[in-house]
Order: sequence, then structure tokens, then C-alpha cells
Amino acid sequence: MIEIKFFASLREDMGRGEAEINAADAATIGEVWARVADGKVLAENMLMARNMEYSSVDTPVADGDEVAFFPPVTGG
Amino acid sequence: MIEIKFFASLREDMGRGEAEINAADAATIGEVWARVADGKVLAENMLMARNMEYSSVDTPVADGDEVAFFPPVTGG
Amino acid sequence: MKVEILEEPLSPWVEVERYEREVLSPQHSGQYGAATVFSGTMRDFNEGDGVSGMLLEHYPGMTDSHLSKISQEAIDRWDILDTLILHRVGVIMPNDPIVLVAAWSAHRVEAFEAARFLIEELKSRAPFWKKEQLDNGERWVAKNR
Amino acid sequence: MKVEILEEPLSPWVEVERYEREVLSPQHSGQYGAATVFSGTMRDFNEGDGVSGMLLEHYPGMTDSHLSKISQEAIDRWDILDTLILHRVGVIMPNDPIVLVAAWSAHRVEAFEAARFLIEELKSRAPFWKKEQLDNGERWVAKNR
Repeated sequence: MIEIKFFASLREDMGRGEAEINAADAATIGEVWARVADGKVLAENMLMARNMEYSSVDTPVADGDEVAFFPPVTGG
Repeated sequence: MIEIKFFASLREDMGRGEAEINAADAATIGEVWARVADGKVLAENMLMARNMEYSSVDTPVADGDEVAFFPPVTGG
Repeated sequence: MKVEILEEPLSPWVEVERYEREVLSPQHSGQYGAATVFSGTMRDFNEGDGVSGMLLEHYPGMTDSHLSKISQEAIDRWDILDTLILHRVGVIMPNDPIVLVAAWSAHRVEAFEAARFLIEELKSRAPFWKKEQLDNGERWVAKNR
Repeated sequence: MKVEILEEPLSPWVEVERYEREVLSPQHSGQYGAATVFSGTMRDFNEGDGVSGMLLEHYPGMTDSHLSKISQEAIDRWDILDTLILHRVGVIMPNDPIVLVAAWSAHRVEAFEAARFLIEELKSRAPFWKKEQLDNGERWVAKNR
């Protein structure tokens, strides 16, 4: 399984904070997005992480990974 | 009268922390130095103040002034 | 080196005093000539609007690991003796402290540069998000100046 | 804006906490998003030698007026809400705090630049002088890096 998380405004836009897909259904983070986004386009400025490290749509994913999508950060 | 102060290593070199001269005996800070320095040369890097404001050897002095000479500062 | 995400109110200066007393002084007495500390506090205005409160969300786990990574980077890059980063999450009210970053070094130039690096990196990359409460609703903060 | 020369031990973070609570919060609640604080502590080494103590001399009156002047300059130049400068004089031992400068502003860039300005100006122009106690005698500090 691959566990997916959405944060902040993206969580609200997606209507949920978490999702899950079978590892066999996606080879990259971009493919993970396509599986869970109900046809929504991934906005240019969205950020993504694989196992809590910044990544890109081309980053490969594997069984047991955690993949997160979120808008530009505004801490501090 | 003009009151004169020496600080830090300069105070030690002069052998005293304070001096006094008649206002009539000096028109500038440079002349104040000449009056109190027992022939010692004012080293290039020494600083001076008139009434607690940074000044130079050419700064005029007047009765009631406080003139100070001191080495480069090392606070903080 | 310490990184902590706090759900409770943060007292930045109490924490710095405690960290110097409990960690810096025992480990580095006489070595640290310089500490630079930045503390960020919630304002009651932003982008021209009054703000009455804020919800600060984060990505548990990734915030900690990202802040630890930038702390280590600062320590390696500027010959820093130690760093401290504390960040509030949850419901925050105006005038509440939000964040503290601190860097200790033998000399001040390094301490200033490292502390500035920590807060800039935190603001540009650490996964926190602010949702502001306005008079007429709420909004996600977009610009993070 | 406060400037103080202290003959007694200085607790920098306790003083910052107190100043925020007693002055900043009552006067500027919700306005100051950023505080940058620098604290300088006595090291037990300098220029490659061990230092066991220090005598810090100053020019009473001129130190205060000079530090007030640079505080006002920082406030005018960077849109700073308030500043605090505290400086020890007299006998100082390794690991004792010597100096604190702080600048509060709406935004962090201004707070960082103003705090850096305050400590650089203090070190280059405020009339303080350090005499170090070494193993084999004493010396006036010449370089002030």
C-alpha cells in the first residue's frame, strides 16, 4: 500500500486528508496524484514529499511509502 | 576651566585619569592635549570627545567643557 | 541541537534561558561568545486586514525532520556550537509567540548568519500552514513575507 | 527604548522577557511580529590565549548617550517599534553575559538588520574597554572582532 496525505487548503479542496492506493497502481508520485485526484489538475505551485522528504512528480514510489501533497508553506 | 579625562590604557600611560586646565590655555582639543600630555605624542588611533560627543583635534573648546581622550573601544 | 513543535503556549525567552542554563553552559561554558535569537509573534493585522486569530497546521514528523536537517546544516556551515528551534501549532491568538530560532557560536557574525538562515529556511520550506480568522471569515495565508 | 549600563550580573533572557511583558505588550500588542536579540557572553579564550577574567571599563555618561543615539538611529532607519540595550561593566568572569541588544519590528528583515546595526555600532564606537586577565598577567584588548 501507499499512504497519501493532503494538507491545508489542498486538504479542503480534496475533501479529505488521507487516501490509500495499492503499490501496484502507481510507479511515481505523479501517478499517485492521478489515482487519487478525481481528475483534478495538480497546481503548478503545489509541493510534494515522499517519506517526508521533498520530491517531484517523477520521484518513484514503492510499497509502504507515504506520499504527501500540500500548498506553499507559511510557517514562522 | 576645562576638565580632561583619560580612559583605559591611555589612563595608565598618562599615570592619571583626570586633569584640568584654564580655558584660556587652549582653543582646540589638540591644544588641550599639548597642555596636559607632558610632551607625549597623541597616537594616531586615539579617539577624543568633547562633552561626550566624538570630536577631532581641531574641535574648538570653551570654558566648562569636558574633553576626553581614549584608545579604540572594545565593548560588546 | 533541539527542535520542538508545541501545542501549548510558547514562552520564547524562558525557553532560551532554560536551554542556555541546562545545555549550553554545562556543555560549552566559556566557548560561546555569541547568541542570536529570533522570535516571531502573531500580529493582529496582515495584508491590510485585521486578524483575530489563527489556526496553525503542520505535517507531523516532516516538520521535525526538516527542522532538524536545517539545524544540522547551520551547525556545519557556520561553525555553530548549538541551535534551538521551537514552533507553535494549533490555535494562536494575536500577541502569542509563534516561533523561536537561536544559534550559539564563538563569534557574532556566525551567530547572526546562522539564525537568519534558520528562520528563512523555516519560512520557505518547513511544512506549516496558517489559516487566519478575519472579521468576515477565514483565509489561508498565501504570501509568507 | 531603553539603555542601561549594569554593574551587577546580567540575565539577558530574563530582561527580554520582562521588557516584552512590561513595555512591548502593553504598548504594541499585536504589532510586533518580530524580535531579534543578540547576547554576548564572555569566552574563556581570546586571540589564542586562555582568559580567566576581565575588567570592563566605560565612560559614564558618554556610553549611555552614545547607545541612546544609535538606538534612535535604528528606530528611524528600519521602522523599528522599540529597542533594548544592556551592557555589563566591572569585573566579569567567563560565561557571564556581557551585552544584550534587541530590536522589535512588524517584520523580521527589519528586526535582523536593526539588531545587527546596534551591536556593530556598539562594538565600533561605544566607549567601553576590556582588560583581560591571563595566566601570566593582564592586557588591554586591542582587536574587537
